Formats: sequence, C-alpha cells, structure tokens
Amino acid sequence: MTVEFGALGLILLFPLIGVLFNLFLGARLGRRWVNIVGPGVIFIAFALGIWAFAKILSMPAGSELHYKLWDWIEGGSFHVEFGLRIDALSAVMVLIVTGIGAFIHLYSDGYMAHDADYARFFTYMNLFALAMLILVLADNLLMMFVGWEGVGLCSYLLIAFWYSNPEFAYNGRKAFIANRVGDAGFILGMLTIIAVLGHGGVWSLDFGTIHRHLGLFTTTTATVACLLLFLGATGKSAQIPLYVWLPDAMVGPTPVSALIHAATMVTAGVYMVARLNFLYMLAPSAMMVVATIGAVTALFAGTIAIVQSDIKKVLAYSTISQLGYMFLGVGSGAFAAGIFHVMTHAFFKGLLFLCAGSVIHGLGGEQDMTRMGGLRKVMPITFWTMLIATIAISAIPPFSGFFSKDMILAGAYGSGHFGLWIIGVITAGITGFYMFRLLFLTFFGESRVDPERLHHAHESPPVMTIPLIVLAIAAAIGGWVGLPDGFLWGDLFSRFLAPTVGTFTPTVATPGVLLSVIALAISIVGIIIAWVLYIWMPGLPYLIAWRAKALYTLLLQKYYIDQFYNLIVTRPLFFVSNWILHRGVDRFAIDGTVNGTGIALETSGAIARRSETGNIQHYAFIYLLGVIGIVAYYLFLVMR
Amino acid sequence: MKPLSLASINFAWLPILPLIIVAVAAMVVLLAGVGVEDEESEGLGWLTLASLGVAFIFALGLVGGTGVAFAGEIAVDGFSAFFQLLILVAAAFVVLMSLDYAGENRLSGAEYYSLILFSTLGMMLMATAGDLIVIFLGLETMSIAVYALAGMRRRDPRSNEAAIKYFLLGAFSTGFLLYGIALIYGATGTVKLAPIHAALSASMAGNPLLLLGLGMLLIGFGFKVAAVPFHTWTPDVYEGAPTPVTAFMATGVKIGAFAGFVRVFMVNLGPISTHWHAALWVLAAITMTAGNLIALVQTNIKRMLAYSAIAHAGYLLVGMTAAAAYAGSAIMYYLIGYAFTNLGAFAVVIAVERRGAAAGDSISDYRGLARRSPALAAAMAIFLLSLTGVPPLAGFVGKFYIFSAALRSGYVGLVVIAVLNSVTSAYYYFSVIVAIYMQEGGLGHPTLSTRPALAAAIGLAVLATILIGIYPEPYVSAASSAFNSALGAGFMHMTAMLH
Amino acid sequence: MVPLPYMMALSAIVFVIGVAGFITRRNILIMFMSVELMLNAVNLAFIGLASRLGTMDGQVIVFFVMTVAAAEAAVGLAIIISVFRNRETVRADELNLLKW
Amino acid sequence: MGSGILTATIFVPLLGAAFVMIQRDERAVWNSAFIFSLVPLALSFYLFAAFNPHSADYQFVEQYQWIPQFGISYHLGVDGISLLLVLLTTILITLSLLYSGGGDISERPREFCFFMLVLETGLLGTLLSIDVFLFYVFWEVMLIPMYFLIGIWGHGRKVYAAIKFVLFTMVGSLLMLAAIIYLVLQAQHHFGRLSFDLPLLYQVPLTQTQGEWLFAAFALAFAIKVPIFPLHTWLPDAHTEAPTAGSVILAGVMLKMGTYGFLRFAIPLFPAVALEAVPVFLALAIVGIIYGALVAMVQPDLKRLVAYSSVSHLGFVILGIFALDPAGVEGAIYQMLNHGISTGALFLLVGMLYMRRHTREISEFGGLWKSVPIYAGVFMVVMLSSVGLPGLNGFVGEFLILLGTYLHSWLAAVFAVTGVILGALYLLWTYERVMFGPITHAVNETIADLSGREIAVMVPLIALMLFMGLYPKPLIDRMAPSVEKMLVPIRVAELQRDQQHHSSALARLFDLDNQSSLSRGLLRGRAGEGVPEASSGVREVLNDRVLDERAGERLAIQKMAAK
Repeated sequence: MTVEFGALGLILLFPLIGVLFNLFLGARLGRRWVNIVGPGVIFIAFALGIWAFAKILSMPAGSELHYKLWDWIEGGSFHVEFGLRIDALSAVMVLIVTGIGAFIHLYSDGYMAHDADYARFFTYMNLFALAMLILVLADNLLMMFVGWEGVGLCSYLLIAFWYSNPEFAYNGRKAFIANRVGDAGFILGMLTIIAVLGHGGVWSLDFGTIHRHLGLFTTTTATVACLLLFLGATGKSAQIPLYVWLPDAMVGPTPVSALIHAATMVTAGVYMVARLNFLYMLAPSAMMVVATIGAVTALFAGTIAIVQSDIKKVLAYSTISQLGYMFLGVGSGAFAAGIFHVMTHAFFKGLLFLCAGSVIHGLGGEQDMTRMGGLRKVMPITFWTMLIATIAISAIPPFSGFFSKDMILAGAYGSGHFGLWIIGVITAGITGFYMFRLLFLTFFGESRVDPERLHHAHESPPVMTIPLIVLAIAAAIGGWVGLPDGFLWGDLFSRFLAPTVGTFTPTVATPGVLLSVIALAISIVGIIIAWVLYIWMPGLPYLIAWRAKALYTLLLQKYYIDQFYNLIVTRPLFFVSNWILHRGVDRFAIDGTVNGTGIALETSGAIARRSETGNIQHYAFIYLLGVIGIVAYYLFLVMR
Repeated sequence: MKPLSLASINFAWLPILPLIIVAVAAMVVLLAGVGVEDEESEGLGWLTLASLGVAFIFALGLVGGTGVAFAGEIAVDGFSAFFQLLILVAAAFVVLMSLDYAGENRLSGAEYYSLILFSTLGMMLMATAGDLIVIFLGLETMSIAVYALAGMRRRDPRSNEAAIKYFLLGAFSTGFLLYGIALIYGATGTVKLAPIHAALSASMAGNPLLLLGLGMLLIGFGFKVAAVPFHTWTPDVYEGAPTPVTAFMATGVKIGAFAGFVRVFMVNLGPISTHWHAALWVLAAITMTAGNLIALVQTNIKRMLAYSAIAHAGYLLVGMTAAAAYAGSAIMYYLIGYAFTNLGAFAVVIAVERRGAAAGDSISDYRGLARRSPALAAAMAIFLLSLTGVPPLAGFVGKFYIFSAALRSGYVGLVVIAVLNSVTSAYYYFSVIVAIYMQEGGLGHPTLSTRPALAAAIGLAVLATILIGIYPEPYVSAASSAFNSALGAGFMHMTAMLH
Repeated sequence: MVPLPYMMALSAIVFVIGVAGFITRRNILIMFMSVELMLNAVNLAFIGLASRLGTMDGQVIVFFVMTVAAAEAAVGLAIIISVFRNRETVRADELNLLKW
Repeated sequence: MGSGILTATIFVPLLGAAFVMIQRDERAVWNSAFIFSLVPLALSFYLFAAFNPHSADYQFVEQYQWIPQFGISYHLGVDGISLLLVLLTTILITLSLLYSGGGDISERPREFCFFMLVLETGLLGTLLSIDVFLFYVFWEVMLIPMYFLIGIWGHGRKVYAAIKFVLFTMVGSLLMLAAIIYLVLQAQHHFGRLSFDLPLLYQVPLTQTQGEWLFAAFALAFAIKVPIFPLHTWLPDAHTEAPTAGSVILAGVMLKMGTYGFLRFAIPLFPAVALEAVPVFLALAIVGIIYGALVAMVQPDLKRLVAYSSVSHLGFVILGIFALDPAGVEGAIYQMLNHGISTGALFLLVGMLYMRRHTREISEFGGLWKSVPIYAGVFMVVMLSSVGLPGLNGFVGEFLILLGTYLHSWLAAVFAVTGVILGALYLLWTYERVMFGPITHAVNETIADLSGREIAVMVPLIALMLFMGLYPKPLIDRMAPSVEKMLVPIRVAELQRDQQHHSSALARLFDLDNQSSLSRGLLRGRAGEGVPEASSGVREVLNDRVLDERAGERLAIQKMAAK
C-alpha cells in the first residue's frame, strides 16, 4: 500500500530552513538564535520522522509513504523524479538520523560554545542532516546519489572546518576524493542498472521499478551492478580499499565525528546495500565479496585500533571495524541484522565520540590517551556514559551491541561463511580489548595529564551531558527491540523490516546459543587482556611493543597503506601530469609543433625575402627562370 | 587580303567617348598646369577629378552594349564598361588622396595629374581592346605613364630607383609580351581577338607557335599582375614610389592588367584553356605562397602591402585557373572589393606618413595609432580585415566567390593551398592591427581634419568595403553580366564546354 | 625571299641576345639598348610573319612598336638622367636602396 | 515572414555597439552598453517562454533573399538545440558587462563595450543562422571582437595569445568554408539549384570519400573551437591572457560554438561518416577529459587551471555528442550550458581576485577564507558546480552524458568516469591552496570581500546552478524534440550499416544478447514500464523493422540449432 504523505517534504524542509537561516542570518543574529535554530530544526524533523514512523506502524506491513516533489532528470527516454518515500527501512534510518542528529546538534551547542564560527558550523550540520535525509528518503538511486554526495560534501566541509590548519584541509579533501573514487563506481553501477532495464524498455532508477523488473537482470549484470555500487559503498562507508580517509577525518570537530563519521553518514553504504537487497540477492558472488570485504575490514581496522594513542583515532578505526561487521551482515544476506547494527552502532559509537569529545573539551583539546588517565573523578557523567557505550560495543549483554553483533555473526555462520564468522569472532575479541584499553587509559590509573590542563579540567555543561545520558540509555537498552527469536517478544526489529529487506533464512544449521556464547567469551577474553595490560601490569604493553617491534610499527603505521597509495597513485599522477603531460605533451610536443610551424613559415619567408636583392639584374634573372619554366612547359606540350 | 573599306570600320565614337574625354582631359590638365606652383596644384586635381567624373557618366552609358567598333579593334560590351567604370573610380580615389599629397610633397601638379589621366587612359584602353595590339598599346600607355609617376619625387633617390627598376623590367617584359603576340599572330594569322577565338575553335592544339605564344603572353601579363616569379619589381617599386602612385599601381594597374589578361585568356583563349590552366595553377600557387611568406617578415607597410598585392594576384590567378564564366565574374567581383580595400589602406598610409618624407612607413610607426587617431585606426583595421578575408567585408565575399569558382571547376587542391595561404596572411595583417591597437609608441599625431579630401577617400573606401561585403548582390550581378556580355553570343559554347 | 624559319630563327637569336645583354651588362643604358634589341627582334618576327601570312597587320604593328619604343626611350632616358643626377651612377648593381 | 524577433535579438547589440561609440562619458558608456545587452536578454527570455517545446522544427523563422546568385538567404530560426545557448549567451554577456563596469576594465571602456556588443551579435548570429553562409559569416565575425578583447585588454603575452587564437581558428574555419562551398556545389549538382539552406544540404547524397573529406573539414573547424585534444593549446593561452569578461565569453559561449557546430552541421550533414568516426571522437574525448584534468592539476596559475579544466569539461560534451544517443546529446547540450555558467563564474571569480591582488599565482594565496568569506563561499558553490555535485547543474549534464556513453560503449563510460574523480581532485586541491590554510602573505589579510556589484553578478549564476541542478525539466523538454530529430539520420545510417552487416556476416546472428545500438535506441519509451512508447513516427516505422529483424534472427538461430 502506497500513500501520498506530504509531511515527507516537511522533513526535508526544516533542515533546509536551518541551512538558510544559519547561512544568511546566523552570524548576524548571534549565537543565541543559532543555538536554538540549529538543533531546533532537527528536533522538528525528528518529530516529523516519528509521525511518519507511527503512520507506517499503523498501516499494514509492507506499506510505504510516498511524496513526489517534482520531475527531475529526463534524458532520452530515461526519467527520474525527485520523489520521497518511507518504508520500514527508511523509517528506521530517518529516526536514527534525526534522533541522534538532534541530540548531537544539541551537544554541539556546548561543544562549539567557544568557536567564533558557530554559524558556519551549524549551517554545515543542518546541510548534512538535509543531505542525509535526502539519501534515506530518496525513492530512486539517482536521488539517493544526491544525498550520497551531499553528505560527502558536508563531511569535507566539516573535516576542514578549522581550515587554517593545512593538514585539516588536506584531510577534508582526502575524504572527498576517496569518496569520489567510490562514487565513480556508484555512477557506473547506476548506469549499468539503467542500461539493463533500458534494454528491456524500462527507463528508470526507481527502487520500486527496479524491484518489479528484476527479471531483466542476469546474474552477470546484477553482479556487475552490485559490485560497482558496492565500490561506492566502500568509499562512503570506509571499507577496504577506500577506508583511508576516515581516520584522518577525525580532525573535524568531535560532534561531526560522532554524527557523520560514526552514527550516520558512514552507514549509508550499508543502507544502500540493504535498500537494494533484492538486487544483491541476485548476485551471490557480489554478496560474497561484500561479506568478505566487510569481515576483512573489520579485522584489519581492529588490529590497527589496538596501538593507536589518539583517542579519536582509536574510535575511528573502531568505526571502520564495526562498519565491516555491518557489511558482513548484509553480505551474508542478513540485511536486517546489518541495519540493526547500524542502529545500535549509531547509539554507542555516537555516544563514544561524544564522550571523547567531552573529554577533549574538558582537557582543552587534548586527544592523546597517553596524556590522560584518572579522569573518572573529574568527569563522572562522561565516565559512566562512556562505560556503558564501551560495554555495548564490546557486545556484553544486555547492552545493545550484543544483540546486533550476535545477529550478524549468526547470519555469517548461517549463510555458510564459516571463515568469515571466525574472523568476526576474533574481531569481537579485539574490539573488547581496544575499547577497554581506551577506557582504562582515559579514566583509570594515574593521571598523565599536563598539570596545566588538569587544572582547568572539568565536567562538561549540561547541554553536552544530557545528550550523553540520552544516548547512554539508548545504547544500553536499544538492542532490546531485536532479541533472539523466541525470547520474550523476540526479534521485533527484523519482523518490522522483513517486508522491505526480506527475512534471513540460514542455509546452514546454526548451533544457536552456542555461537553467542563463543563470541561473548572471546569478547570477555579481550576485555580481560585489556585489564591485565593496562590496569594490572601497566608496564607490559611497552615491553610487548619493544619485543614485537616490527609488528608494532606495522600496526602503528597502519600497514603503510597511506604511504603505499602515495607511492603508487599520488606521486606518479603528479609526476606524469606535470612532466610528461604538461611539459612534455602540451608545451613541447603540441605547442612546439604549432610554434614550430609559425617559425618555419617565418624562416622560409625570411629566406625567400633574400631573393629580393634590390639588384635589377637579379630580378631579371629570376624573371628569366620563370620564362624558362614556362617556355619549357610549352615546349614539352609541343613535343608531346 | 580585303581592300580597306571605311564603311566596314564602323567609326562608332560613342563607345570610346570616355577614352576620348580622359585623353583630352590629360592634355588640358597638362596645359592648364603651366605656371601653376607645385604647392598649389589642388585646382588641377579637382579638374582631373571632374573630368574623371564626366568620363564615368559616359562610361555608364556603355553598360549593356554589345558588339565591336572600329573594325573590331574596340570591344563594346559590358566587360569594357565594367572595367572602365572600375578604373575610373580607382583613378578618382587616387586623385582624391593626391590632392593634399601632391602639394605637400611638391610634385609638379600638371605633370602628375596628366600622367594619372594618361595611365588611366591606357588602362581603359586595355579593358576596351578588341585586338592584341590595342591591348599592347593600352598597356604601354599605362606603363609609360606609371614609370614616370613612380619617379615623380625627382629628388628622392628611392623614388628614382623605383622608377628605373619599374621601367627597365617593364620594358624587358614588354619584349616578351610582344613576342607572344607575334607568335600568336603567326599561328592564327590575326591579332584581333574575335578572329583568334574563332580560329581556335577549329582545333589548333599542338601548334608550336600558338603554344609558345601563349606562354609568352602569360609571361607578359604575369609581369603586369605581379605573378611570381615575374613579381620582383613590385615590392621595390611600391615602396619607392610616391604613396598615391603606389595605390594606383596596386589597384588601377592591376585592374587594367587583369582586364586585359582576363579578356585575352578567359574570353578569347578560353577554348584552349586546357593549354594554360596547368601553368596558371602553378603560377597561382607559387604566387600566393611566396607573396604571403615574404610578407610575413616585412617591416615596411608599403612593402608589406606590396607582397600582399602579390598574394592577392595569386588568389585572382586561382580564379583564372578555374577558367569559366563564373570564375570570370568572380575575378571581377574580387577586383571591386580589392580595389576599394587597397585604396583605403594606402590612403591610411598616406595619412600616417610624415609630410614630405618617406618616414612613417614602418609598421612600428603605427603603434598606438588607435589612441592618437581612433577613426584612422578603425579604418585601417577594417581594410586589413577585408584583405584577410574576414566576413562580412568585401574581401571575404570576393575570396568566397573565387574559391567557389575554383571548387566548381574542380580545383580542390588549389583551393586548399589558397585557404592555407589566407591563414598565413592573417598573421601579417593582424600584426599591423596589433601595432595599431595593442602597442604603444609610434609617430606623432596624424591629422585628417586638415586633409578633408584624404578623409573623404578613406571614409568612402570604408563604406564601400563594408557595403560591398554585406550587400554584394548588385556587384555580383554586374560582374557576371559584364563577363557574360564579353563572352557574347558567339562564345557561349565555352560555358557549355567547361561543364 | 628569305624563308620564314630563317626569319624566325634570326628573330629568336636576336631576342635571346637582347635578353642576355639585359642580364649581363651592368650599365643601365646598355641594358636599355638590349631591350630595344629585343623589341626589334620581335619586329623582325612580325615582318616575317606578315609577309608569310600576307596580311598587313604585322607590318602595321611594327610601326606601333617603334613608336612605343620611342616613347619608352624618351621616358626611360629621362628617368635615367634623374637617377644619375641624384646618384651619379648608371650602374644597375649600385641601385639597391630598395630591397628585401 | 517571421516576426523579426530573431533579427532584433541579433542586431540590437550591434546598434548598441554603435550607440556606445558616440557616448562621451565613461559612466554613460557602461550604462548604455548594459542596457543594450538587456534587450537581447529580455528577447531571449521571451523566446524561451514562447518556444513550443513539442516541436522539433525551427521556430520564429525569418527568411529573406540575400545574395540570390549564390542561393544565399538571410534565414534565421531557433530550435531546441540553439534556444538555450542563445539564452546562455545573452545572460553571460550581460553579466560580463555588469562585472567589467565595476573596475575590471579601466582603459578604453568605450571600445571594450563596443567589442563586447559586436561579439554578442556574432555569437547570436552564429547560433540562429540556418543558412550556412550566414552561419559562416557570423562564425568569423565573432572571432574579431574576441581578438581585440584579448589583444587590447589582456594580460601578459596577450598579443601572442590573441594571434594564436585567431590563427588556430582560421585554419579550421577556412577549410570549413571550402567544404561548405563544395557541399553546396554538390547540392547544386543534385538538386539543380544553388542553395546554402541547411535543411536542403542535409539531403545531399554524397559518396563515401566525399563525405569523409567534408566531415573532416567541418570536424576540424569545430574541433579546434571546442577544443578537442590535441588542438587545444590555443585555449590556455587565450583564456589566461584574456580580460575576465573575455575569458567568460570565450569559455562560456564561444567554445560551445564548436560543439554546437558538431550538433548542427558536422553530424547531421554527414551521419554515416560521423557514425564511423565515433570511436575516434570518443577516444579523443576521453583523452581530453583525463588529459585536461591532469594538466589542470599541475598549473600554478589559477586562470590557466580553469582553462585546462575547460578542456576536460568539453571532453565530456564531445563524449555526449558522439554517444549519438538522445540522453547523451541532451546531456551534452546541458553540459554546454553548465560549463558556460560554472566556468564563466570561475573566470569571474578569478578575475575578482586578480583585480585585488594583480596576480593569479596560486602560491600567492592561501587562507583567503578568513579575509573574504563571502567570496570563498561563492567560490565553493561554483567549484562544486564545476565538480558536478549532484543537486547542482553540473551533475545533470555529466550524468546524462555518461548514460548516453554507457549505452553506446560501456568501456568509454568507465574511462570517462575517471574524469569525475580527477575533476574533484584538481578543483578541491586548488580551493584548498587558495582558501584554506593559514594566510601566508600579509596582503591577503586586508583584501576586500565581494562588492555589491560583484555579488549581483554572481547571484544569478548561482541561482542558475541550483535551478538547473534541481529542475532541469523545462530546459530538457525544450531540447528533446530537436535532439531526437537530429538523431534520426544517424538512426537511418545505423540501420543501413547494420543491414550491410546482416547481409554479409552470419556471425552476428549469434549476437542476440548484444543488442545493436539501433534497436536499443528504438526500443526506448519514456518512463516506459515494459511497453516502449515511440516518440516519433520515424521511430515507429523503424521499430517494426527491428522487430522483424529480431524475429528473423531468432528464426535463423532455430535453423542453425536444428542442423
């Protein structure tokens, strides 16, 4: 059942109002107005989102709300419109985006209280919310791509928010470019879909239309399309090989990291795969690729997170790792599980970042965990909320992370990816380890804080702590909507999503609870190791680092991937562009030919000019040459 | 041999009335000028102008005529009328731009203006001739007068040198032309054009006298129209001669020469065009190319315009190569536009020159002209653009017409060469524009306000260059009906043959 | 009567002598005389052809040519004189103010 | 015949040019030039509004005899392909004049306005001519004012740049003139009358060799103008040394004349040859896209960088055109408009910077955001438009082009899509170096932000970027019928080619899955759900044919299988 629902337009309208307000009036009307309008519009959007969600709930399963804004692109026979739609999947996403977004906006009021550029900040933030909502509300791939690139833009702008620092600016650009590489794949993916459908006389990118005409796809075409789109997802959701931008993105203001680089934008790839689940289901090998990339990324990023000392970097790699989980989930066919993890992750990772932000804020900008410690007393609320988040991400029941991660691992196992399941489980242990390492280094033990900073250290103001508390509650109990089937109310979440993303049916018999217990055990082992190394024997990590120096350096240098890209892509590109193309081809070859022609003409002119010696008899001689030529020609004609 | 019968001669005076007027005027001016100071020759100029005007009016009356007069020595047709009119206009422009110049440069007015009239007479005679000998006479009348004109600045060694070079090479060349006439005479038994044409129709291919005669005629005309390699005199003479005379040589002489050339070759030797178009093809190609290449490196504007004139002769030869009715009218149209453009350009050269000296002819003297004298600069820019062949100016339509004709006759290669040459020529024409508009420095302030006649000449030339370009229709029809009338009823088969 | 080919050959030879003289002699006056030689060679040809063809045209032409040559000579000599006045030379290779 | 509105559009600027020349006061010069440029702007808006979007024919046609001896007439008309370019021209000229009056041009303003207005006449005339001769006249006319604009008001090696521009263009255009004449003579040969009228010339039957040479001549002229690699080197010089307004018009409008020429002349006149040449042009377009972007990346001079970016963007346009698919061609036209707006805006912005600092070296800047935030913000939007961010205009064109290309050759689309990445790379890097980072040169701290006039120049452009990005429908609707019509001869040529293939090559029978582009183009229905909805009569006819063809193929396969 599809119902036209005008309020969908309003969901977009309010963030847009926010953007315009902050852009044009923000700086003039002052901080007070910005602080109200900035978060306010998102809260309104949140309320509208709840309304739409309630509407969906009240309608039969599988219903969707639709609202066409206007016809958009038509070219040849191809046609897409600017249309919005909400079904179960996007309803969940809208709530995540507006809900968490609203609280992070609120938090930002406090976090950005001392920044002169607050109006610009909220402009970007509201713009981000707008783009993200377009992304999740889009009723076709192309419009989704508008949001997709829009959030990328906002990410770029916000990473480079403190533009005076050239490194920050560089990181912003790096994010945008990495995303663009993925987006190129995304575009090709869309084109493939259009071509396949168009071949059958269908010229649209509408999700519903694609779904209805799945028959036009062969396995090959579906695989190609899915893989290309997934390339886009690896960019946006920071998976191998395009993840490199995300850790560097942490130089942006922390609320940005929380909202964009943890809770919402980076999960867009997962959302896209889930949204196109029907297409992916046609392409088992593409699914396999998605799952494998997800699992490998999860492990890979987790290992790097172990040795990082920058609190936000740890969280960044953790995010990449968790995103890997989500892809493992959707790649295994457990789409609901993936989205479920998107949600819980949004709670706890958003919270983790906000807490980290609170710490950084409290310490006047310090991000190095080796210069923290013992902050438990100074920032109690931050500590407690962060503890909840850490437990949640470490997948300890009954906190939310446990349920979603469990569902994903079950999916991986159930779809027959046994190897990937093992990677997932190991990663769970690593997650527990590095997260508690972070917690211990920050809040426990002796304070290693610069005394100057410690002097000013303080708990954050309520405007920041309230969002912490709200999110902490969500992180704690948010997973209860997706309990294992047969336990209390069971898996409400998957049932709700089922009409949209289908139900996961295992191909391999799963040993049920045993799987959960194994994963849980490994997580706890990770936590215990963290406790041993950072509370019980704090000297030990240094010893290990010293002993396994090669491995330690490898991890610390993030497997040298940045350097690798630099060596094989960036430098050759510049070298070729400058020396071969610009100087070699353009200046030397082409312009050389052009100018050479000119010079040759002038030179021959200068030479020919010498025939005009001024001497009459030379002239007569030249004349005679002409005479001889003509006479010879006519004699030739006569003789012939 | 027929006995001479006065009745058969057909003394039709009316067709040669313009010639008579010009001839009489030449003598009147010469006589009237006795005792007139060199600085005060303007009156004589006006007299000359008036007589040219009268001749123009009578020449207008010839339009549409057909037939021959004086036993075929004089051709009475649109072709002659067309060229007479054009030559008269060119001469009038030259007089107009000489009015101040002659006084300023102390040229002896009586001789100067009468020589102009005499050479005009020669040109008109060439255009009107129905006989090779009359063409020869016309050519010599024109040339001898112009030799003297080139040396009018008697105390200027450069002017002397121009005159002597022109004279010697001209006389040398006359020998070839005459020899050619003699050979043709030997081959066909006549020097009258119409009977030659008739004789050719009875196949004479391979006649050695005819072919060699053809070659010699080519050489002779080639010299007058400044085709490479018979062009060598052109730059030196153009540079050394007084500028109005240069203008006259670049336009009047060239028009007159082409009038004869076209009439002899395209009209009367048309039936054997297979025997001359290959030679003309080569001449056209090297003329365009050499002219443009050497023009690239010139620093003196008159010399540059001389090479440009050579190049334009090349374009005209492209038209001749095409050898057809449409090509004939293309050439004639081209000459109209070419005449006005070049007259205008030389008028600007006169305006920029320092009075009484040859200085001011360097292209670098044009630097900053746009600031000092915007109108003059704009006029020069328009002339140069027209010479380049930029639409919608006269030069463009002319080139278009010529290229069309050549393509229609199938000379794709030649047109490509011409096109590439046009591009080359853009470089040096535009270099002058660069000097005028984009560089600073140069000579002092040229004034037009004290030389109203010169200003009028430039203004009229600008107007003509633009008008002929954007509204070519009447000129095109004039040219084509003129040429067709020369072809006449008896020659119609030529068009058919060329299709 | 002299056969035509002889006439034509003589005419051609004289013409070539004229051309050669024009090109080789440095003195302007002699160059001019060479030109006269060329013209007279042509005259010879005209006369020969006229007698062979039996028309008057050729002979008439010769008169025209002689007249024109005279006119040319008049103007030419005047020019040569004025050159000599200014430059005090009648050598062709010394007249090269104008070149290139 | 005709309302005269097109004549008015073309020649009012010329009147204006004459009018400004008699103005003595400098202010009056600027004002009158601006007002005169508003007239064609208003007229072109009227054209846009009154244009019948359902017709593929020329509209507002005017025709008068001009040079009847040559079959040349003064024949004007506007169709979906030229309509929008006319609008673009009038908009950019007006804005350029508005901008230039704000201090950018201080020397000889009268001549400047004169040449700008003459230029407008030339540009509009080129777009609106149906008679080929008339077209050629305007084509050359637009060259001259631009030459003066670069040569007089330019910077640095302006004279070199100006003459290079002229000579490059002339080589192509004069050869094209020869080709035009040749074509007309062929027409005369076939139809018995001289005519330069384009619709007639479309019908001229040509031999293969004739077609190839003529196409080559036309294509060369247009390729130089576009410019297509490797004929592009006049562009960086001309763009860089030109005054700001000159660069805007040069990049914004004049380059489009090349691509317009392909659409109007080179392709429809010689469809069969164009079809053969597709691989060459696709390859050159791709090289241009990548090459332009890479070379732009390493330019130290802002304006040069933007200039090379034009090479890259125009590569996209060529790609779309030679996809020879409605989507691709529509995208290409759209991209022409986009490029005009975005690159025009970029040149304006660089000019504004130059006016303040008298340098365009990127290394002279850095951290400008702090001192000129409005400028930086505007620059950001313009840059994003140029990058092709969805939601802004650039994306629509780029996407349609890629779509058209993909339908023709997926491989070409794969290569071309790298341009999307590289475009972002060099523009963002530039932005970063200019706007971000600390202020490295003390002078940059005190430069003034945008003035009211400058904002007034930029606002319409930014509005257009947004509008065209979000609601391209009214524009595409107007161009669609003309594009379809233009492609009909291509479809016919494809059909003929395929027929030859079919009769000879049995192997193709196995190639059922690999649809010929013909049937793909034909089986396309708008917003079609299943049943293709043919949009023109020709299409329907061809449709039947294709279905037959496919049935035949199937039959043949069955026979083969039976053996």
